[in-house]
Amino acid sequence: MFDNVWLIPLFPLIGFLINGLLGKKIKNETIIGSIGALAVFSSFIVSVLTFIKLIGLPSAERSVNIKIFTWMTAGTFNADIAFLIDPLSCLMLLVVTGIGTLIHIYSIGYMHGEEGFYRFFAYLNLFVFSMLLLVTGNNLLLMFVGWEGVGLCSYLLIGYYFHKKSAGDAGKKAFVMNRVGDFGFLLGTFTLFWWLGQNHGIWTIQFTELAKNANLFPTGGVVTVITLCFFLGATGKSAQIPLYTWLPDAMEGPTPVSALIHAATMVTAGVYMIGRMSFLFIRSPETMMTVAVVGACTAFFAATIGTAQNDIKRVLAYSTVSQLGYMFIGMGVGAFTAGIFHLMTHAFFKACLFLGSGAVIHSMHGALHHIHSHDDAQDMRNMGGLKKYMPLTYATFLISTIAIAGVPGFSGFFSKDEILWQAFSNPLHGSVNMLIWGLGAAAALLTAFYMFRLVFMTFHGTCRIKAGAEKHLHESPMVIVFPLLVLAFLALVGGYIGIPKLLGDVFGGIPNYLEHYLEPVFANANEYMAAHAHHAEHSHSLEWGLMGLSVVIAFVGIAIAYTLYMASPEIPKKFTSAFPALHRAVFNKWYIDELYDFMIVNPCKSLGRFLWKGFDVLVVDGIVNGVAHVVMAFGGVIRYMQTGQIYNYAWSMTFGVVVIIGYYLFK
Amino acid sequence: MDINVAQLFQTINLNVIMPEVILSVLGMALLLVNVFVPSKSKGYLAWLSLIGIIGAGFVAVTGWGTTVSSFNDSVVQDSFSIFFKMIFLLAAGLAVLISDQYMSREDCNHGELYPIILFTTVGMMLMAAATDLMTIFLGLELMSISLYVLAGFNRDSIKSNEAGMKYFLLGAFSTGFLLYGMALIYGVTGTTRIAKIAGLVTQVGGAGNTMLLIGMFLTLTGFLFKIAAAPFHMWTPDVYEGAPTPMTAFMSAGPKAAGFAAMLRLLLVVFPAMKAEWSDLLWILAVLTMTVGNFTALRQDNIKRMLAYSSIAHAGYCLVGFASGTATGMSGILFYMLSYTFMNIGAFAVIVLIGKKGEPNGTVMDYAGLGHKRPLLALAMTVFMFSLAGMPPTAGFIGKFYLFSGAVQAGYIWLAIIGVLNSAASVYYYLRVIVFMYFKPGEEEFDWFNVSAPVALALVVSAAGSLIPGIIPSLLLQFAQQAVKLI
Amino acid sequence: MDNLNNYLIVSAVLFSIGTIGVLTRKNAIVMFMCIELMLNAVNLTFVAFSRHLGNLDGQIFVFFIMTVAAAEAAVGLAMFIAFFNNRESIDIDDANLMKW
Amino acid sequence: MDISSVFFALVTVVAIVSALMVVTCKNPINSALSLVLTFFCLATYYAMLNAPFMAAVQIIVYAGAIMVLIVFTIMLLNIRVDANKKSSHQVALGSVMGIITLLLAGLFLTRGKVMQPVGGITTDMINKLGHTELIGKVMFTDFLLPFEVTSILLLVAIVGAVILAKRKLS
Amino acid sequence: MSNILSVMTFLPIVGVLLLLFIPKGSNGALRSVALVTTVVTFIASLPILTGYQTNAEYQFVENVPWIAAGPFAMRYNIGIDGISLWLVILTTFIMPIAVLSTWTAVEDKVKEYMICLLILETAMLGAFISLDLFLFYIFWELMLIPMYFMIGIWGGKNRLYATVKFFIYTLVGSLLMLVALIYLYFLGTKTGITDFSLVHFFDLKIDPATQTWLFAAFALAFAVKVPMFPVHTWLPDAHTEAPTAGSVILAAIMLKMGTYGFIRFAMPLFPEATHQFTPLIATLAVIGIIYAALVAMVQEDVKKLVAYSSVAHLGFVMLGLFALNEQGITGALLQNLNHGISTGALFLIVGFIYERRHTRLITDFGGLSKQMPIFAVIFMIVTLSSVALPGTNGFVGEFLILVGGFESSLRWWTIVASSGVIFAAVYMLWMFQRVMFGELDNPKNQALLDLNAREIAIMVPLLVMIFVLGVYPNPFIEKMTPSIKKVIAHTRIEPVTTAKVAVPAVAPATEAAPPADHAAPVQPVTEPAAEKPAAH
Repeated sequence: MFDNVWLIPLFPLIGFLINGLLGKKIKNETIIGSIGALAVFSSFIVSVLTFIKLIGLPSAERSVNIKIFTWMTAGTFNADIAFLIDPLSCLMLLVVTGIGTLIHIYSIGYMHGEEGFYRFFAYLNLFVFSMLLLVTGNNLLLMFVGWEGVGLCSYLLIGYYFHKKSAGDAGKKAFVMNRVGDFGFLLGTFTLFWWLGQNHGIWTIQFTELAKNANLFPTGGVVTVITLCFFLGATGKSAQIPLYTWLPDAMEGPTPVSALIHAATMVTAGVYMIGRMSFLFIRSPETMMTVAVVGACTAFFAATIGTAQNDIKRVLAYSTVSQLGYMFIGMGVGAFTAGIFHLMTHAFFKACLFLGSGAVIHSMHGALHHIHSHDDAQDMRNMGGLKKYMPLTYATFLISTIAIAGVPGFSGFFSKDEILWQAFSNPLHGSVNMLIWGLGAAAALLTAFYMFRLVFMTFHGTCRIKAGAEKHLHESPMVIVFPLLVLAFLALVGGYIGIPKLLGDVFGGIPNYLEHYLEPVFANANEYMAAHAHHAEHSHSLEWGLMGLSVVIAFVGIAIAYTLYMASPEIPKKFTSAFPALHRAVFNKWYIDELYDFMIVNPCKSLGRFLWKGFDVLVVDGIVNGVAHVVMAFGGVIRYMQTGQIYNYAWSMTFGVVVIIGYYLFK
Repeated sequence: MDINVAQLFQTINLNVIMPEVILSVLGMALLLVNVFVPSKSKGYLAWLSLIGIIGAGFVAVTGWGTTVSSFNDSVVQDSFSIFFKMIFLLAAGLAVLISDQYMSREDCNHGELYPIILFTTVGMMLMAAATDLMTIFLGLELMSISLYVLAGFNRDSIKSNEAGMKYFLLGAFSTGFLLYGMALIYGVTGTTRIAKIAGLVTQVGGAGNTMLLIGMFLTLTGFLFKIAAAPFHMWTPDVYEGAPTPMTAFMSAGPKAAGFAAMLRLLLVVFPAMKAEWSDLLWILAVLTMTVGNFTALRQDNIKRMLAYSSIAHAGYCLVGFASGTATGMSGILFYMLSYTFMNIGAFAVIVLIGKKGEPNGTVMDYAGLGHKRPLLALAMTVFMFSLAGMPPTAGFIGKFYLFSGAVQAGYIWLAIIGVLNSAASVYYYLRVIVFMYFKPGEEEFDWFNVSAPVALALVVSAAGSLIPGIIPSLLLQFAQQAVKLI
Repeated sequence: MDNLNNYLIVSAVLFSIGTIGVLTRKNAIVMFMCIELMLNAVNLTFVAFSRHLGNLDGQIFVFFIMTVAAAEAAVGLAMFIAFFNNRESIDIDDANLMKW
Repeated sequence: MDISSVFFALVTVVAIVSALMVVTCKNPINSALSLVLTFFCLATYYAMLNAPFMAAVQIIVYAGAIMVLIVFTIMLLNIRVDANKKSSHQVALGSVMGIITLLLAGLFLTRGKVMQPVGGITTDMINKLGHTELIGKVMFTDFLLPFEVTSILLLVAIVGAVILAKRKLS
Repeated sequence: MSNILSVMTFLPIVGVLLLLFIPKGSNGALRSVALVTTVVTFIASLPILTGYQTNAEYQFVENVPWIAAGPFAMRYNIGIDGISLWLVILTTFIMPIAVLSTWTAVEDKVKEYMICLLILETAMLGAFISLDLFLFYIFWELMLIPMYFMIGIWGGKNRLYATVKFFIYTLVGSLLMLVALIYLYFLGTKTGITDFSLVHFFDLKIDPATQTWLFAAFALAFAVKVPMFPVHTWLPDAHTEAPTAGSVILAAIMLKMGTYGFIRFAMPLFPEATHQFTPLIATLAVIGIIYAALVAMVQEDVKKLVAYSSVAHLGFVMLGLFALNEQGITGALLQNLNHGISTGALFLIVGFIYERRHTRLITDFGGLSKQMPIFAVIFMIVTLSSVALPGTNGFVGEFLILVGGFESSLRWWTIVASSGVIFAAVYMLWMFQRVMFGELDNPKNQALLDLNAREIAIMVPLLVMIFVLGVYPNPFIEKMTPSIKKVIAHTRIEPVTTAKVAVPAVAPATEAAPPADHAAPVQPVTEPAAEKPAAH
């Protein structure tokens, strides 16, 4: 039935192999790019077909395992190379391959003329392959393969400009931080596998099997341990506190990478994973609260940093971290659908934003290059007034910004508002709900502010680019603009598949398609929640009120941005000079990187150095060599017993005789 | 009380001592030949001796498996003595082969050397075959006096003089203790025939008879001196260093084996009842001997001296097997002494070749670069060193395996452990030779020395003897087992 | 038995004196003489035992010991002469080229 | 205390004193002469022990041959006194060791149990048949092999002495 | 061919004999003969792979008397099972690569070098196929000698210290094992064992106190070879000084001797002691993992870094072995192979740049990716395999080890060990970054040539194996499984503990029987958790 599913990851893999092995020989960028894009597009086609097939099934049967071959089996442990097709994975397939295709196309234009063009496409294909494994793997281990695979590709692509030290550092940082998360993921897997097998004789890591047996798990206890471990994995991959610092640094990679990996797909893997494991997460209130609170804090915290950054991509990066925080709020409050919904809409508008910023940077770079200026092409302080040079880019960028700001009617509004509402009204966390909601709302305000600050600084106002360069600014070619248009369109309308019931009722009973669609995936979690959590009834008016508040917040944010960066641009400077320490702290990302260096990295290095020079060489080897020295010294001493004098020798003999005889006489 | 001559001659079976007779007669003949043949080169004497030695070997082997005594039970021909005779003959043969080149170089190429070597061998053979304290004593003295001469043979060399003098004085001193011991044994039992003594030991009170016990130990010290066990070992380094190298080689292999032969016979045949006592003593002496030998050898630069200390250590290994008192350990001694003869004389053969007149270049450092300039010679030396160190697949390993197995079998686990640890320490100084041969460049222009045919033959035989029994030791081990079983 | 013991004690005393001589003297010839003294002590033991046991083996042994002593004397004294030829001394302190 | 005991004591005193003089005399010649005296005492003992042949051999071989050889060597090498100073610790250590040896010897000698007479050789027999003959019979029956070995031993000694003591031919 | 194992094992010796007849100077011929010999050996080992029946029996067994004297009987008893099969193949597979790796690096004394390599191969193969304890010991010791020469003659600056240390360090351990071996044999003779054949000793009931000592002696010998913390210090020195082929063989095969020794000898022979020592060994293994990683992180010499990474990797293997369940042991054995391939490859890589630049200091490099793209790709893949990225071989082994460890009594150890995955990433990637990324600022590096055809040819088989083992390890696992099950069965403590027997033993035998029967149902409680039967 789904016999062809294996084709989905296969195409990108083939693309990777062709480009990776032969790319250097092919040389022709068009061919390389086409191969790359085509590979992903083929996957997209198959994904669409799969999707159509899937929704053709009755909703209860929409979960299909397709085994390819047995990967490894040892004792009770068994893992297959097998795929799981269900609504969630199918949705992710569409997002990944769809956006992936667009970004591949975009990259053909964007990466034009770069050294190692083939390498870029090979990596990108490899990434798509890994991501597809991640979302379709039917067991934890295969998911982990994808999980690490995307981390690897992220590492490779961040370090794409490997001759820059900062790029290499950023790549390594990303990989290591991800590894910390992976550690959690592994431990979670082990505990889950062991606990279920040990206590119920069910040795499995397959999602459907686990879900089927979800009721065997207790509430809290071991489940908390398991889910917290998994959540640690999620924080690494999805850049949540405390493992978020790699994501802003990851902007060292080419912009399409930021769009695809660090905005649309990879970073959402953590959210996806929690969605996958929702039946387990819901059984641990502690973990759910942790997820929600961490998400909320991250959302707010990253947003504060985003307000003070001047690098266009960094702003977007912090925005991504912040938006991922929203998704985690959604997951943490049991609004799994809402979380996934935000994942999807965010993929649309954030990809669009990144690609748009890429177009801007591309253009800026070209212009600056023309006048041989070494100004930073990504610094917003060098931009301004670009809308007249790049109207299409501006339009798409604006649409996406409005979407992320949460202006009603755009996709971001629906998903974000749903999350905030659920955060407020969910039955899980009691009074903590207010905190979560409060942080979420504050983050929404900041989001609207810094995103519009970005738009205003970049596209509006006067052009601050170095004199002479402005005439070289121009709109990007169609290959770049086309994906922007598609994504902007999606950012505009993507929200309508998940209209909240409240609004849907108003507009004549439009159903929440997404919720229906994902229903079987989260059925177990929802049932459990319904059974175990006390549902407080909230009036419609409260919901309306909060929705209105969100809208107000969005507009207030925009208004502040307009005030500060359009109407009276001198205020930020005044503000900066009024609170220099605060600004410096925010500008320097609250010194979190430095803190990590101080607390973890440097001690580790010192410890390593101490263990090497101090312990390994001095103590361990010292003992070994010490024994040798003692033996040698002993030999050096006893050789002097050999005096060369006969009477000494005779004496020694007599002594021997006397001792022997004496011993036996007096024994 | 008249002597019945016919009856007397019935007790004499010359076949039993035929190898000794052959060598003695040959020795005397060679003395004459040496006088009457006016040849400057004495190489022909070496070949003649070798023929005699081989002949004696063939004669000796024929008696394998039988036990025949002669001369009123004062000497016996059994597998045990034959095995040891083979070791002595081998040592003598190899020593004879490597002597000519050395002696010619050192300008002391006296033809008397070969007869004396042969007489020494006769002495050793008598020690192994004797079943009477008096015969043992005379065999021992024949061997010792010849060895004093051999040690001081290079009379123009101060070192050789000194070696001879030290060996002589200390040897004679130890003889005093040996004789006192024998006197006590005689006094308690009234006979010198060991078979008779053996029968009387329990009758006179066994270990409870202090005089007998002390007599045994005093006798033992005499043999311990010969095998260079601590604390009776101190002559060894000086004598080995000073004596002419081929004689050192001979001395390190033959008399040690002879000492063990006599000790084995004495303790196993006469004093099995006192095993608890002597086994304890040998336990301690084994540890002491191995440790002193190995640890001191670690700090030696002079290769002869280093090998002297190593030979002390090897005596210690053998004592490990001895202390165990098991057939495994005892047969290990036999096997080990045989392989030790091969590997140690082999090593000394290399030293003979490398040395210059007066041996100014006797240190390990002088072997630098040998591996590249004379690869085959260095390879042979490597085999000897690894065999001495007890690395598989050499004979040295199998020998040590049996010795330590004996200790383990008897429950002396700690002894075995101390033994192997010592053996590990010893690896350092054997490896040091290899380090210099292969890993260090030779400093000066290398002198091309010739390798004379007899030395080459000795090297080949030694190398084969160090290696082959390591790979297929079965036959030799079985011989050793039989030999031990029969006493 | 008394009789035997007397002889044995005398021989032990002589043996010990010989030992002391070997351990304390430095002249090689004197040392050798002390060794001879030790051997003689042993001889006395042998003869005393022989007499006590009514068995002549011990006396035969003494006979051989004497022979050996003579042989040793010949070789030993020759050795001393050779040493003296090279070192102009018979003092064992001078036999110290090789040590350690 | 019979006369033989007195005589025994007398000889013993002489033997021990002369033995001590061997050890203590500075001049090797004096030592040698003291040793000769000791040998005579021993010969006396042998005679007292009914071993006249041994007494004779003791005089002839030891006092006659060996001591002459030693004295000859001393004269040849013209050695007078110990050239080097005696180190006192050597003397002390040596003496202590010797005395301990003596004490131990006393212990084991008195503790030991000796076989009761086993042989048929009695004083009467010796007196009747003659010591020499008895010795000869035993030596050429039971101890023929050692006797033959001594011949080689002496040969080696001769050859060895010649080799060692010969001056360099050149 | 029934004696295919012998043929394979001694083929290199035939090569040695051939080499002896080739004149010294003709390096080309010498190298070719050595290469052909190793390749032929590899080909000769393939029938073993194809003819191997997946069951727990020893196969291709040859069993002829060898030594018989006194109480001992040693037999030339060889054969393979699932545990040794892949190690044998790994050995024959790595050797041609090792020969090729120093094709140009060793110009001096080529003949001796190749002879050393070939003797080493025989010794290693012999050790893996020996089913006679004594024979094993002979081969085990024999390995030291050629390696000693390889490091000593063709090694780096500090080679003397390194090689003597290597030799004596390993010797001390193995000599104590020899004593234990002898003791074990004499224990066996009391129950009628008449030769050193391994199988006899599995059924030997040794009292736990004795087992403790015997195990300790065996374990010391093997732990030195593994090497486990804290007896690992010879390894960095030996690796740093050894020539490339030496390092490759050392890492890829010789270290495996240690872990092989544990699973083949120490564990099944002394089950009680194994259980008793499990916490200690697991602790040392885990310390090794973390400790070596931390130390590796700050190394300045690439080769030393890789050497320390070996210590960490082998720590995982030890942890897996002592999980004492199928997953753990499977993972450990797989990790053995993986480490052989990955770390072997890493040493080859270090060899490549050392040959070009004659330095191994990380600071001397930087930005090599630009100059040597092919090298960069290969290095990257191998690095990732070493950090156990899924899809590469390293992951499968490490994961199974951790799963096994987690299921066993070593849960907490496993949790700590899991953090090793983080450290591995840190030190390997940091090193990779410093060597390969960044500006190509050192002028000496700007003239570097990329890998040549020979070097690529060396690496390709290893790269293929990295992915094959990573993606489709099941065929490898399947061949091992029956033997692993057998080992676990041997390692399992008998249900009736000796203490329980001791008490009723005083009573008449008829009364003693019921308690023994009653004891059986109690057994699962004392049994490690992992041994519960699987539900499906």
